[in-house]
Amino acid sequence: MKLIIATIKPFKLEEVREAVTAAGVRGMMVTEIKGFGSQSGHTEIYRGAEYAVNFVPKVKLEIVVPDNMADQIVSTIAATAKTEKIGDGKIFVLDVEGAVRVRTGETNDDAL
Amino acid sequence: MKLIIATIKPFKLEEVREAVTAAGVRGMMVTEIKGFGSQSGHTEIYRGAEYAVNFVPKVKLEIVVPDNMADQIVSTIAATAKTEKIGDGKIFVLDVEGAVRVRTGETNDDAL
Amino acid sequence: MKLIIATIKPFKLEEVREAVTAAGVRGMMVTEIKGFGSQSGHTEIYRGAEYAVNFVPKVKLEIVVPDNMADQIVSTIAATAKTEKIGDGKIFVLDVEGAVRVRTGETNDDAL
Amino acid sequence: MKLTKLLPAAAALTALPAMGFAQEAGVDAASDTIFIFNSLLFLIGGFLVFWMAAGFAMLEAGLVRTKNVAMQLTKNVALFSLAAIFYYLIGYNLMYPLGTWSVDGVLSGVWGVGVLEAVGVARDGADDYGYAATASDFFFQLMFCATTASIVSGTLAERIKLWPFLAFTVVLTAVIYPLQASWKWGGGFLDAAGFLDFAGSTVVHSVGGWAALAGLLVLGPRIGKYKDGRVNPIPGSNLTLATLGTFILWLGWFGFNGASQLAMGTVGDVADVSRIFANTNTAAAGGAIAAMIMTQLLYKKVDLTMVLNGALAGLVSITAEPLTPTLGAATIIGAIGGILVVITVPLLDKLKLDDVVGAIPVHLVCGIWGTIAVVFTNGDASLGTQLYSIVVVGIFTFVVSLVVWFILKALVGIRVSEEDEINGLDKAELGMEAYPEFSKG
Amino acid sequence: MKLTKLLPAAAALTALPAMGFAQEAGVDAASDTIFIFNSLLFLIGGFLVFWMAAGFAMLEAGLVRTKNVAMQLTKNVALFSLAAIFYYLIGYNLMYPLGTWSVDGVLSGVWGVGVLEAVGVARDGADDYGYAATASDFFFQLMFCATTASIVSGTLAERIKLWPFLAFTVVLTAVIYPLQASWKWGGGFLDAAGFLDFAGSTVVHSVGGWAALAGLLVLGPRIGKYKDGRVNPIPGSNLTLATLGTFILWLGWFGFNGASQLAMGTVGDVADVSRIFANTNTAAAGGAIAAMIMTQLLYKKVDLTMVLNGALAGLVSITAEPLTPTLGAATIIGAIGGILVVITVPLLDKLKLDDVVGAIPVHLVCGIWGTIAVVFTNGDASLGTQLYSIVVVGIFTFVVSLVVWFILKALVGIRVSEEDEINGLDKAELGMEAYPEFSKG
Amino acid sequence: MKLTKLLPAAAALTALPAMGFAQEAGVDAASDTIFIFNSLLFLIGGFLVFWMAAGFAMLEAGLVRTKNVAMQLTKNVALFSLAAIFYYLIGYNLMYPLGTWSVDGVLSGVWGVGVLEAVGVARDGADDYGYAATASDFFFQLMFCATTASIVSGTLAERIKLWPFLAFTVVLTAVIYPLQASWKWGGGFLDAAGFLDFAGSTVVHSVGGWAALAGLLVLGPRIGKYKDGRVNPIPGSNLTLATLGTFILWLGWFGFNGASQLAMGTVGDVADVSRIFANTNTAAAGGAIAAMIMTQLLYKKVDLTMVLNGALAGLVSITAEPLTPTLGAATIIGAIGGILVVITVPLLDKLKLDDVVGAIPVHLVCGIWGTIAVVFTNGDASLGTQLYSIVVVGIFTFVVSLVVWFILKALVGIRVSEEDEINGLDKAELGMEAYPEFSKG
Ligand SMILES: Nc1ncnc2c1ncn2[C@@H]1O[C@H](COP(=O)(O)OP(=O)(O)O)[C@@H](O)[C@H]1O
Ligand SMILES: Nc1ncnc2c1ncn2[C@@H]1O[C@H](COP(=O)(O)OP(=O)(O)O)[C@@H](O)[C@H]1O
Ligand SMILES: Nc1ncnc2c1ncn2[C@@H]1O[C@H](COP(=O)(O)OP(=O)(O)O)[C@@H](O)[C@H]1O
Repeated sequence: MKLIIATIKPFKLEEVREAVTAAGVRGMMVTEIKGFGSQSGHTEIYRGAEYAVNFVPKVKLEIVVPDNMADQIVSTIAATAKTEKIGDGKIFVLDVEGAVRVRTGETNDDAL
Repeated sequence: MKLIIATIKPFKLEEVREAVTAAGVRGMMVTEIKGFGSQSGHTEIYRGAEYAVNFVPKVKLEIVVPDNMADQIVSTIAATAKTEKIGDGKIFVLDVEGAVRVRTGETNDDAL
Repeated sequence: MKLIIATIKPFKLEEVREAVTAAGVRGMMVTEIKGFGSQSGHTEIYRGAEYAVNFVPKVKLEIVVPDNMADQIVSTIAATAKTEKIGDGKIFVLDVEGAVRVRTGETNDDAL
Repeated sequence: MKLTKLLPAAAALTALPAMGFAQEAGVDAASDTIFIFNSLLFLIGGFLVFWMAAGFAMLEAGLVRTKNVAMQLTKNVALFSLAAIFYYLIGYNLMYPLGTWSVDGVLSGVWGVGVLEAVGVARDGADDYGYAATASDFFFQLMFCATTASIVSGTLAERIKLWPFLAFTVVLTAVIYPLQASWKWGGGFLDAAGFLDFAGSTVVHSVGGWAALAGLLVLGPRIGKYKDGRVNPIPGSNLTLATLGTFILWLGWFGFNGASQLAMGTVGDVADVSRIFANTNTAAAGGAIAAMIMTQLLYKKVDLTMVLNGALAGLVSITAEPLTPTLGAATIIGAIGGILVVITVPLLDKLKLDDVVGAIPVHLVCGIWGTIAVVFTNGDASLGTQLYSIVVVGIFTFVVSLVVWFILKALVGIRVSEEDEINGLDKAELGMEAYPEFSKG
Repeated sequence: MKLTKLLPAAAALTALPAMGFAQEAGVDAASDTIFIFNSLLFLIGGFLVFWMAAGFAMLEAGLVRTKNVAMQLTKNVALFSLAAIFYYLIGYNLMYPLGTWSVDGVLSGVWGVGVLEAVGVARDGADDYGYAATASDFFFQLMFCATTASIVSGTLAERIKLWPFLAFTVVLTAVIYPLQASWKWGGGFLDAAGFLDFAGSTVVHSVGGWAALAGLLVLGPRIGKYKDGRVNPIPGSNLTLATLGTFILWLGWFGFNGASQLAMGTVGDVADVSRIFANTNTAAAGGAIAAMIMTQLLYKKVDLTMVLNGALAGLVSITAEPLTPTLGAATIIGAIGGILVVITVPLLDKLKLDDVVGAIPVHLVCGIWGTIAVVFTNGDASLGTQLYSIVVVGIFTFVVSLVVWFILKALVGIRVSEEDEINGLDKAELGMEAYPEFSKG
Repeated sequence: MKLTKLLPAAAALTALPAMGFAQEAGVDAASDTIFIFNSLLFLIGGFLVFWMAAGFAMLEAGLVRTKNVAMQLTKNVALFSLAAIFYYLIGYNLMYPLGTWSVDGVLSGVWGVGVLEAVGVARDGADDYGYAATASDFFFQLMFCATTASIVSGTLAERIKLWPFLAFTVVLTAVIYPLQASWKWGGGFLDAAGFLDFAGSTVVHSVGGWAALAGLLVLGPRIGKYKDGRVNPIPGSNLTLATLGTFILWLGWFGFNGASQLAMGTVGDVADVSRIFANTNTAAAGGAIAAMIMTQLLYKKVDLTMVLNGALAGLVSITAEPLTPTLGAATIIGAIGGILVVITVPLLDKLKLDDVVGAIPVHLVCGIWGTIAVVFTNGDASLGTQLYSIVVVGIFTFVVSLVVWFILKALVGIRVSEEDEINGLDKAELGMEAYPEFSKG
């Protein structure tokens, strides 16, 4: 199994969820995060003092999928989350050694 | 070392923490997340309009343990978090290549 | 590529961000988490009843870097986040199999 | 208000002979007392209605998404401040010609800023000794003008640009509101026609509603509200604030309706003010309970935002006539308002009219209902005149507002860019977040 | 209130001859002025006590967990609205028989809805010309009834079902509160016995507390509050709201106690109202500071929630007699209230009585204390009568409430399912969250 | 206040003969009415100014970081309570010697706690029948004292220890504030010199500002605010609360300025109170709009926190003379206040003076500006006397405060440890968080 970690723009969440669901994903974990990347770096003014805004709100998806689905899901996310503006996000893939569904005790691909 | 990622029902957090602590875990990272899975899919009504509630509040635990503890901790979590109702959560295991304790610089198993 | 997961004290975030940026990191994901570890365990009193405070606010950084940068970034974080007081945090390193930059479709090291 | 600000003076004076002591020189301590009580009523009423500005701010801040909260707050502080300044500069005299018309019954002939009585004014120097201190009247009337502007900001939230919105506020508070208000409360042609609108279901609330509706048509719905033929609810970020805002408005409404009696220096007047307080309260309660029961019946769950809207609907509904109904009638008038809101909110959505806080159902629909309901409890009211006045005020306000919105749209644009709307107005237009903290560290 | 609503009228009338001019026809402008001042006092007092409804809502919203906030707000809006309607339908006349008893001194003989004076009523037509406008009295009294109901909602928060809770509210506001209140403020047998309870430490606050306690016994503690013989604190979600709520209540209390003088049309009355304002304020301050010092001494840390409870405890403690104490005595009476709260809160936990917001320590315990404390500063009070009345009112309210709670439990159940409680009432019963946003995107 | 609390009595008495009926025995119903109206003015003004305590609490809770919110709330409740108690114990008689000086015009000769009139006092027993009930005056004056203390807490937030802060509050409210206030409002040497400060731009606001500035110099900036020669903004956690706080303060200010007329029992007085309400409102509006335009021009974005500060700046600026300006002049005086704030906030940062909520720009800078501005609209004012008084009060308050802060620093330390500051005062000093929830579960 693979863990796909995708950080995307928050307003793309619903669209991406629908797309990966259509592509066969049955679950995911979603976290509100702050992203730092090339998108950052503009300055704001607060009470007369300038400061740099380094972090941008993003959403992080963590999806575990069977090995054979990984590539397809990565491309689905990449295609759906793209706006072609800076800050669209990244997708990372990690190897997962084991999985358990708490409710049933099923393991690995069955647990997904 | 292994990274155990467990997503559980929020009200089970304290129980699971106690169980894994009893089983030898000495630390963890806890994150509030929204889960998507088979549990979802009911509709709500807001100001007269129906809408689907796709995400359910969950808690995500990330625990790094020495290789030899991994299985036991996974089963401890699985046993403790179980309510046998849909949405109990998942546990994933990933391989960790290195660990450092910031305070002392200790590494790997010593860092946990 | 490697995924560096670092949990640090919240007030160290800005300093660590500056240090790793200076060391060549161009992006990261930051999450507010609660940490459990040896730092915990003091008791508080609320409306006359004692209770244990088990969780401490921490910040979690997730940084994906090319393999050859990993060690240096780990030591940079370790050096910068250190206060030598309990609870300074941990750094974990995991292997990453693939990466995609959503905006451009670039992959792996180019995506970082 | 009962009639125009001039008439109660006359009423008070004619009431004087009934009092049990001589009236040498025409004035005496007792009439001083009336003057003081009336002025005090305006001051208390005025600060209560001022407080409604905070109520709108909290209600709206609670019903928009977090990313637009700071902007919504900014708009609410700014619109109140602009209303204060422009009602002073133009509106007050436009609204109260005191008989000096340039177009009879339609357009005031008094131009220029509001002028208060001299410091330490005596009986003889008072502008209207039989009424109340001018400054107390100005203070009170100003708050009504600001209320009208507050209504608009909620409907158009989350996508309108700051400065064009404020430009509209200036036109609304300097011209649109005072001009149409002069037709009734300034003693103009609607007043002459026998139109009854005690505290402004039409003059204030539906006017705010019409102006909001015109803006809404020009502005369009928020991105994502209506997608693929479905309504996607966009829940407000903070229902505690929305509830606080509703309680604040409810409190302020005692001043809004109560002080619109314009007098409390006689037994009859203070008893009437008291009736109004009791009726206003029970109408709000009726509206809240009706909305609660309705949502339970229709949706099997109570909808708090509808209950809050229901309370406000009850308040708007009783505003045109808070004096003559019995407690029971007032409760029912309010309850019907609450039902109307529960029905109208989804109806507007069907029409793809995206009113963020429900201001149109509450202020426009119930404003109209309340104005009509006068005929059920006040024998002086004629349904024809009420309808005629609703239509006249509605057409005027809607058309002029529409023109102003179109001009603003043509000149500078009134809507933020899609990207700014997605990122939130707080970041895009203010560079400031309402709840900016990331890490509690 | 000082006595019953009838008596001040008499007091005012007897005061009139002292005034320096003739009294032909028995009435004159000066007595008009008294009528107006008294009515105005009720209106101001009434809107201040209305504002307490918002205070309870904010306090409770701040002291429950996020997952129950929207429900707590819903309950607070609904209970106030129901109180308004049922006090009108039944309660008002049940509470004020005006001498017409069906069981002498115990049960009113006047049945039917509250009826206000006619519009524009004149001296002769006034229900009680020596007192105040009926509507002003109704408006003010209604708010006390609603306050009683507000007290209950906090104690039972986070696990009671919405509709059964509201059903109890109806019984409480239509019957329980007005019936026992008639014994004192309606001129019933407790009043005849010489019971003194100026603004309702017993009649309002302890009644709310007893009703809450009865409900608590039937309902049980929240899941997880008492586990393995230990108390697990469940911190409130938002102490800013709790503080705001406390300030609102503090403000409202000036109306609660001050207007319970029931008159301000004479030098003596207005000076008394002023005393009451000053004493009420200083009692709250005493309660807050005492709680602050106590928690610092006992726990080495100040506990903000206790300081807030302490201020409210001071307010409840002074409510039975805010007039006669000196400023110093009032401060001490309030401070003892603050100390009582700090002691009672953990005591209740020992008894596994899970009172979410501390309403029982604040309203019941300090309500009793305040009623007893009357004897220290008011020579007319007898300890025996005070205790007797506390017991009578307590037993009546507690037993009737218990019966009602049991009936509700038997009929429909009063507690949500374990799963609903864990998921939060907002999701389970309303399908709506107070702070629903996930991603700020 | 207009003059001292003694003088309006005289003014009222001299006004009486003008009334159209006999004055046997020197007193009559009409003068009763004046007494009642004046007392009522203090009660209404007093509860409005009380409400400002909630405003400061919300404003400050909104402008500090989450980790210090519970502490800021605790300080605000505690400082108000302490002010109430110590003003009663010492301050009131220190401030109002009523002619009995131990050092003439400088130090009161009356020591001891505040004493109210007897219960049910009659004309003859009244302390000052020509003025108002003593308790109403005490209640009102106390609120001003508490306001002064509230100002200090905002500036020093997020790093000062709880108990030393409260110790300073005791000195400020028991001695510093009342002593200097006696020089003007107690009829002391500044009053004799012709100093004019109607409601306390200097006596209240700049005194709070000077005390805060002294504390700030001893305390130093928050960790991280000034780093490497740069200013690092530390955004407040909740701008909705800050906005709510501002609206509350704005509302309270009608009482603050309006009731400082000290009388409303005559046509002239009530008309003056009305002028004051209208002017106070328009000055706030002017301040808000000026700050909005300024930040748009300077920074190309509107800064909500500056708009809020601007409204408060307008209020402080008009406080020294809210009566004599025309509406236009009041708007301009307020607007200049708003501009001053926008200029001064970054200026303080240049000096590394880390004023968390902007209390020094708002209360000190605009307090001085407002005191000077009196000369533009009040012919009785002399620029020299105004400046002289500003300097005298400023030096006294600043020096004494500095000494007290240094003593506290030497004795117990006034600043929390670096670690506690980083972790937040809530956890370190209270062991309690304002928003403690982690998981909504
Ligand atoms: N493929 C997946 N990858 C990551 N997390 C998942 C995945 N599937 C489910 N989850 C997480 O597990 C939670 C429970 O899953 P769900 O399918 O609802 O119930 P159950 O595990 O009982 O079948 C989800 O809310 C989500 O947080
Ligand atoms: N085994 C672990 N797995 C994951 N995170 C851990 C683990 N142990 C500790 N942590 C994280 O590191 C933080 C610091 O650890 P702690 O044991 O408190 O202090 P120290 O690292 O100084 O010994 C914890 O708050 C937690 O977030
Ligand atoms: N090296 C990295 N490791 C982890 N997350 C990253 C990394 N670089 C970027 N990110 C995440 O991706 C987001 C988008 O990256 P950014 O560089 O801003 O834009 P783009 O991907 O369009 O070049 C960031 O906000 C951050 O959340």
